[in-house]
Amino acid sequence: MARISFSQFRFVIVSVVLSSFLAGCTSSASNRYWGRTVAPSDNVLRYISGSEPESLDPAFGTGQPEARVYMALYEGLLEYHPKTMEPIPAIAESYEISSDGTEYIFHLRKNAKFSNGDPITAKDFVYTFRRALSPELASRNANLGYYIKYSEAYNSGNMFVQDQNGQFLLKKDFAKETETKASDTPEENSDGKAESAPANFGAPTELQKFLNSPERLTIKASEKERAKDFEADPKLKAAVEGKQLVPVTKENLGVEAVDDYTLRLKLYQPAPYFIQLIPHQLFRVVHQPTIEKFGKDWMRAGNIVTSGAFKLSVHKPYDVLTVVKDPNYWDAANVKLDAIEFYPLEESTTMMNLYKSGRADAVYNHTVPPAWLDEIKQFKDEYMDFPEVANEYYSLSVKKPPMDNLKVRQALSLAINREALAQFRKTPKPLSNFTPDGIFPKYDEVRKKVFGDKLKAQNISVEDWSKQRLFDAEKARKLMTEAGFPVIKAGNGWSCPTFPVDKVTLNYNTQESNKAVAEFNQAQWKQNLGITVQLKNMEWKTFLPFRSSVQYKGIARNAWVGDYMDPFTFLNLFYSPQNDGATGFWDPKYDALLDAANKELDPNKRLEMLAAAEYEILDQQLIIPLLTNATNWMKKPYVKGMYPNPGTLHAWKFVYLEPDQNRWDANAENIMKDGDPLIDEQINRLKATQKPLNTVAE
Amino acid sequence: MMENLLSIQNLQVHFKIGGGLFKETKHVKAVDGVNLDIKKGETLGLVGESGCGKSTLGKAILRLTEPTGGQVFYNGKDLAHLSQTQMRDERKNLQMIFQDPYASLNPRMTVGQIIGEPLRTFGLGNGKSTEERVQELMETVGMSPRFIKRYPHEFSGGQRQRIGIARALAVDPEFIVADEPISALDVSIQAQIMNLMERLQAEKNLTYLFISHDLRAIRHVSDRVAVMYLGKIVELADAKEVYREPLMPYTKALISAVPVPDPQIEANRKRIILKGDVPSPINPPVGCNFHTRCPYMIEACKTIEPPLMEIKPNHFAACIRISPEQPHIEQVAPKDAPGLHYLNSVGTQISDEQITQSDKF
Amino acid sequence: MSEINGHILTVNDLKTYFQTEDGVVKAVDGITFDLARGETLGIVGESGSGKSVTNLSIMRLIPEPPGKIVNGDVVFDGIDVRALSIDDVRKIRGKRIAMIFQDPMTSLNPFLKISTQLMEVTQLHLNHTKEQAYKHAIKMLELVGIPDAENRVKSYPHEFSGGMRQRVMIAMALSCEPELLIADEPTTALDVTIQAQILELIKDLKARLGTSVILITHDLGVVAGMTEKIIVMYAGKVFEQSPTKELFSTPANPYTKGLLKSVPDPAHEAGTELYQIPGLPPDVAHLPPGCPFAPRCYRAEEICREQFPPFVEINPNHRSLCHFAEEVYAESVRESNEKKFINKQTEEIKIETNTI
Amino acid sequence: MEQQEVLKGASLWRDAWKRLLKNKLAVFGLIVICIMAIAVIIGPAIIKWTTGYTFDSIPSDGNLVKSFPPSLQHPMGTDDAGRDILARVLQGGRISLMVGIISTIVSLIVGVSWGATAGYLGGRIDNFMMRVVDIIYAVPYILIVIVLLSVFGGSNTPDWIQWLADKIGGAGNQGLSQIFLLFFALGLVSWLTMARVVRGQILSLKNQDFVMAARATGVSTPSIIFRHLVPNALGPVIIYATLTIPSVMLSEAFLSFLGIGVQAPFASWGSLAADGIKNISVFPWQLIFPGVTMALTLFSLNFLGDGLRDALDPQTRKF
Amino acid sequence: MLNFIIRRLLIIIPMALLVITLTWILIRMAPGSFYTAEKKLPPAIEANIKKKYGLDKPILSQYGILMSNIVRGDFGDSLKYEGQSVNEIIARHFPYSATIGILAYILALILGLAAGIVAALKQNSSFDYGSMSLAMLGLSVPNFVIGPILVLIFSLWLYIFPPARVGGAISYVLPVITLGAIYAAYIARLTRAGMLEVMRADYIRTARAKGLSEWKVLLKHALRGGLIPVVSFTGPALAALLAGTVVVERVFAIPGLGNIFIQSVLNRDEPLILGIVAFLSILIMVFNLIVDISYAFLDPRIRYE
Repeated sequence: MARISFSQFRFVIVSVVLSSFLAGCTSSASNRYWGRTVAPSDNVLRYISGSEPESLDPAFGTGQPEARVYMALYEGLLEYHPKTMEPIPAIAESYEISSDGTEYIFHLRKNAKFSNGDPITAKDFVYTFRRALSPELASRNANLGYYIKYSEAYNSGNMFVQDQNGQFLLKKDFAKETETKASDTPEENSDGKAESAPANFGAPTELQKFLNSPERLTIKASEKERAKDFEADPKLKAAVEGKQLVPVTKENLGVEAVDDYTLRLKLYQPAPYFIQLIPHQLFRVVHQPTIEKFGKDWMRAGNIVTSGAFKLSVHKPYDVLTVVKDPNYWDAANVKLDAIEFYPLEESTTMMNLYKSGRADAVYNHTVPPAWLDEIKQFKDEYMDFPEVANEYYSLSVKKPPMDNLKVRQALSLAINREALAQFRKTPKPLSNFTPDGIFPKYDEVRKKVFGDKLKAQNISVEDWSKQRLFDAEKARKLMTEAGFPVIKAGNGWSCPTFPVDKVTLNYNTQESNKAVAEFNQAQWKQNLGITVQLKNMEWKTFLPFRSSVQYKGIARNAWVGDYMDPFTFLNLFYSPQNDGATGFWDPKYDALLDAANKELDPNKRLEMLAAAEYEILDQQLIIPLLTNATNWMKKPYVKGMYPNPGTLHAWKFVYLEPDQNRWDANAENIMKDGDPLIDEQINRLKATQKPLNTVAE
Repeated sequence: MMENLLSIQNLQVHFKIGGGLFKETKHVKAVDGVNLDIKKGETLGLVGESGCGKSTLGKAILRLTEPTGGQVFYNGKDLAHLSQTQMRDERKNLQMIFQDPYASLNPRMTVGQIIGEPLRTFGLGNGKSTEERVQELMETVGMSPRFIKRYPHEFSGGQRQRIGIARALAVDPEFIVADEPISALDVSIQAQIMNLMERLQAEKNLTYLFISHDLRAIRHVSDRVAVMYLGKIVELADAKEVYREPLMPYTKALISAVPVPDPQIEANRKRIILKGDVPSPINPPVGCNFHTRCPYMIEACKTIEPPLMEIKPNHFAACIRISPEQPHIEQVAPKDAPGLHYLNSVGTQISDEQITQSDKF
Repeated sequence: MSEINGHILTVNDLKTYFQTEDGVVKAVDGITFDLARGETLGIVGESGSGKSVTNLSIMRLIPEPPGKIVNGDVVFDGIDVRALSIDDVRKIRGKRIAMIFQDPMTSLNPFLKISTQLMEVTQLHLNHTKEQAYKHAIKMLELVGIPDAENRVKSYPHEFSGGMRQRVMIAMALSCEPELLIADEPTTALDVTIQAQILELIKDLKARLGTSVILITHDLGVVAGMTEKIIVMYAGKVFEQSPTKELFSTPANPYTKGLLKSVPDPAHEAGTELYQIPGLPPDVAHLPPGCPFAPRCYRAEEICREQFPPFVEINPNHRSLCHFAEEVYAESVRESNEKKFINKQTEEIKIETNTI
Repeated sequence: MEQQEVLKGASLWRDAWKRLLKNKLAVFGLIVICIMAIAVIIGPAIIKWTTGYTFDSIPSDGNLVKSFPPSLQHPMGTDDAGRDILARVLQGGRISLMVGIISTIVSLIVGVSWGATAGYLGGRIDNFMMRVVDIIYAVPYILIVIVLLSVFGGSNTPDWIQWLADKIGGAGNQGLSQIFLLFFALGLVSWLTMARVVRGQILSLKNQDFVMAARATGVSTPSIIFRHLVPNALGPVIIYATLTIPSVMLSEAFLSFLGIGVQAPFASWGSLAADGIKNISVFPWQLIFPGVTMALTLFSLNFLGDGLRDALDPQTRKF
Repeated sequence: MLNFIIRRLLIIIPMALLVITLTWILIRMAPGSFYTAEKKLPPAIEANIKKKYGLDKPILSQYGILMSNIVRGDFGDSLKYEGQSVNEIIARHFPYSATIGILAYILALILGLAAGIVAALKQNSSFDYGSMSLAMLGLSVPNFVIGPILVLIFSLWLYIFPPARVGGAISYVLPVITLGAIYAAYIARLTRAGMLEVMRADYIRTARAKGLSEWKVLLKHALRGGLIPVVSFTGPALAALLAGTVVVERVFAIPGLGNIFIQSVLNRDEPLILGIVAFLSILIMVFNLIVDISYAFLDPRIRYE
């Protein structure tokens, strides 16, 4: 090649640049809707559901992309309310909860059927629960069912210990010091009742008697692990030795089909949020004969038998998963869509393109790139945002210097301007607490009161305190200086020369949004404290063990999406020594507080106790709270009955497509408030069968 | 008679080609049992067509190609069986000039580095003295020492060949294999190089093995000439003798094929035009290698491999159809193989095997 | 235009220059000759003297750029080749003028069968059908002495030896019975015995087909027996032009003389110093102002270094580019007479050699 | 001949250089690369000095934390976080060019020694060594990069890599040491082709007469390899190296696209383009400036590589 | 020739096993495993999972079991995608990659060869400069930039082609162009260089001296030799194309093998990684073999024994 004048390829560059500019200028801001918006010709919803579902077995898939598919294919006892996600009746027409909060009775409707026409009975649910919790299935979600009595022991493959007389050893005799102490009061309360008080419902069965008897001791099945436990507790070793070991079986589980249409669950202890878990995918009913017949192939199209409003039609992994309306579904008359096509995609840009070009009707959560929001937020009828039952925070490795210094932690937290961060990220709101605000209105009230009481000593109002926690650079510098790392003025900015920057890294997993937030915070610390914290991104699977084992130096990005609509789903993150808080923190007192709260049957009191626990986390600044996320997705204006609920989980039977352009969502300020008579009527009809609960429910 | 500098005995270079799991191994007999004495101070011309193994023979003597059999005696040592380290020491005395002046000089080294390298390798002189010696060598080969810092590509072929000669001379060798030193050069330059080589021989008492396919050049520079055909020496005699009275049909044809720059001679003479090409050394013909092209071929030639026989005093040839009694093949009776009778008479028995082989064909 | 003096080819003041990084290389700088029907012309010169470029120029095969024919006429059988459109030139190439190249190893297309390569010429120029062309190919191979032509025509070039390939080249060149054959170093890459075969073949075919031949070589021995007249080139210029016999016996140019003398003469004995032309061939891109040979010339004088020499006509057929052409010629005549005397003495040897 | 001054020779390198200078496109490429190099070396400092922007300075005013189109203040506009794209492009150039250069050096060192050894030793050793290359070639490089980054990342980063990051990126730059690890990881997977190229060269060179000549003069084997073979193989190696730089830069861009590229807040041209492409329909300047800069540089490198090929390969020398 | 092919085919097996082993070691060295998730698993559940997948056995016996299964062609089931066998996943997704890859390569061949040949024939013409600059541009712009730009123009602006997902011939247009662009650029440059190289050969002069037209010289005499670089490029290129290219598959949401593979690596889905690696390494080796064989067809001088 030789001698080409620049002019000859100049046009190439120019044309590329030009076309990019042209492209940039063609965004359809003038249009009422974003991209191509055409009234649907058929009654099929095309929904981008996120990554490819791991499995069509509801006991298996752990993520939200799977959950959205399961919600079409399977139904549980209860279903999520399309707006609020509170449990509403599904296959169970109604349920009752015992006064002590440990026993649940579900009354199944008699017309519920599987997709092959088999009736759905309580036995199917017993099978579903037992299967989900069986160690052989090794479901990663099994611990969601650990509230059910003996389920943890069964899932762990543990053994009862039976002495020569046929008597089983009891757990309470071996409870560790701390545990007994912590759960002192409530334990005794419930114990006293549990042993004497018969169940609230019906005549006691054998199983029920067994379940209501004092909890038996279980020990590990594996010799090796048992030896470890014995070493820690010689008393246990002495007691167990020479006794017979009886495996915990699925029959021991606290799940019972009282009759064909009555299901009874027995929990270890009251768990007020447990009812929120019932619509979870783990507990959606599956068809025993199919699973036993086909083994691992039972989920294939042709084999699969489902229980939801839709049944599987086509499954092309990574391409499309089509479900069609199931005529055998008990509420088929009210299922409006003929079919749903789920598109599993990876790239958010690709999803947005597909949506914009009118080839998808709705996209799943967190797909709109924040940078686009200024433009997209104009399309109020399409853009969906709502506070999400999720938070975003940084875990701090509180056991290692310099993060073992409370003031350092506080300084780092205060130095972040959360208002600006939220403005930058566009959808989320600044977070000053640990549990997200605005999701649990009742809890918010209680929390305010509890925190106010705690802060009285410090002579500061909750409002000021909260505001200060959002950003206070001055105080941050003061605290940092007090911590032994003086922050001094340097030019226009600040400098903190003694801060050991090599001991602090901000670790996060590779993701656009995490990077943006990390960069922002890095800049904040640099500007407000003069500290340059190094960033380190890691691939997801590398990051997880790195974070959970607290190998990181200083700071690790963390976030949580609640499993159920209760603050406990967040506070639980610091529960138990192997907690997911990933800070190295564990305090038995904190555990005790949560245990006590969950045994408390008065909801208000319970929330107060939870708030006290949350105050503990904040007071110790185990984490740096950052943001409360908001759901962030789009749907075409003709898609109705899909709401931006806190978990972005849509009960598909409510969704419909409105071909009449006049009835599309238009200028809707908030579709959550503006009722859709069609949907509201349907929900109310469903809710009608559920009588108000006598004790726990409000 | 002059003293032998080198004595080559039954030297063989066989290459393996192919081999491996499924391949049939074949042997290329590049050099196939060569016996040759090189006398001190002489120029032995080695002539033959391409592929006859003459270059391989030259390289095998210097162990640049590993011989697969035979011995090369030099100063009482068998070069063919020395270890690599021992051989490295001998290289002080045995040098080589290469055919392609373009390929044989490292293009990334200056002339000074190239000529000085053997000096440095053998630790002869250091720094300054090396440079002086290099300049001296350059002058010896007729190059201006001011080119010492130049690179080979800045020179023409003739000059490069001078550099190559200077490199060979650097260590003051006794013996130089000159492998086609002039064939890549322009006609007007060839004479320069031949003259240079002759002058150096006289000055430094060098012994040359001069390899070339150019019969005119060979005749000019050589004291004795060896003619090679398919890995074997087929004729060996004084240069004058070979050209005046070649005995082998092959040699005759070779000499007759050389065009003479004289229209009168060219107009009158008749060439012996050999038919066909040189056979492949992979599957050399059985018996006399030349029988496929020989105008005097008889049946026995197809089976009997003729040894090199002294047909006339100091004139050796490998042909069964001639003998000391009857050295001129034209005069041998048809179908007669006097060489065979002669061999029998001097006690070299032609093996039964060879005879029986002859029945097969 | 009709034939001029029965000449098949007339080249007049042909100049072909190349544009290179080092400047303009005057590869051929004013060559003039003509060639009669049936005649053989030898062009002799060392590498870079412009002999090949001359012939590529005749065929208009100079790669352009960097090369360009800047001046001169090439008149082939009355046709001004330079004025033709390239399509018309193609009609001449291969049909009326054919070429053989130096290296038969690379000049045949290794990817195509011999038959294909032979057939395409006749299919193109003689409108042969496939069968005709195929038969013709076999015939041509037989003509050039390839044994078992019928089977070997289906071979690929690499299955042939060098000599055989050169035969194929010749067969290809002669397929359309051209009026002019240009053989560019046809034997340089070959062994002597094969060279003898090929030269014999060309001679033989020439006699049978009456083709005119231009034979390019650096080997004076090759042209000695093959040609009627010779052009000696040096640095892109014609140094001497003469009938063959005269050139060898009485050269009128110091360069030619040097060349002739520096070839080892069979009469010379080993050990005697060979005549040598001193110095190096010139860099064609940077020629000295005077005679390009002056730096190497044994009898160069001041004028040679300053002025470009004239093309002196010794006799109508003999010209030499030299300031002292007449003197050199006279010298040669004298030497030739002496040589004849010496030759007589060595005649016996030669006769003996030649009779075998 | 009278004694004159020693004539200094023009080595093949210098000749090649001369030829290169005659190739307008290659010179254009060279100039662009030089300008780029100078710009990325001194550019960030100049920008910081004149405007106060650095590649990682996010405005403290929340209203400025968004993407602004090009203006006098920000000639290339700002990115989503309100950072000056010009400053980021210059900083990104540092990383991208370093990615190219360091990875190429790694691939040179490993590839040349591996290829030369295999080629010269030949036979079974050669066979074995080249099979190793084939096998590594078949192992997915993204897996290799992930493992290298995780095994040697974080606290396990070798000291010398940290040292290098310190020297080049300023003290205590842990983020950079991670980037350097990426360079090495990329280098360690790009040496394979280099090894093949070198081996091929050595194979054809080792039968050349000058190697034979060196052996004939008794030069030892290592000396033959290093004085004779390797310098002569360098031409193609350099050409290949120039072409490796763009390909490594593209690989880095690809890794950035997958999210395992450079460490934030550092960016490379590749990661800037990968970020920009997402916003192409809203903020085209986020793609155009880094993209054009990157394309121009790759363009220039390719031209330079082509030019070098012509200059170093005597075969393509014009008549 | 047959021997050669058999030999080369035989060596593929041990090579592939070595590649698998190496990959397996890398997977085991990489942190995290397929069940690692946001929520730390209770030890009991982790134990259940390990037991279920045989990860509780000693490492060497895991390797032994793995290899003995693989030798029998059984790569097992995906860990991430419950109940789907690796072989099934590869068989399902390979055709997508292969279709797009082959179409892209055909497009690249047509464009690249045409541009390369014309550029070589009209060397130093404006077509030459234009097409080669375009080719150079193609090589200098990452395809994750080309793809979205095409999408922007043709899908979101003109609404001609779908921006993503497969479905009907029309959906292949943009990915094929995106993928083909770079290869077309490569091929154009290779063809041009190869053709120019060959056009310098002596036998081209011979062909010209025969009076053949320039097109005939080019197509009949030069093309075969000039295409050899393209052929050697075709092996690895086609193997890479068939294997699927992550970027294009992600941008256009094509369920091809490339994306699946990246996902499997990110998911630490060991059987799937090993299966795809084995498949791809065999694919590469087979294609190299095919290239070697096609050399023999292109160049009669090459005969494998």
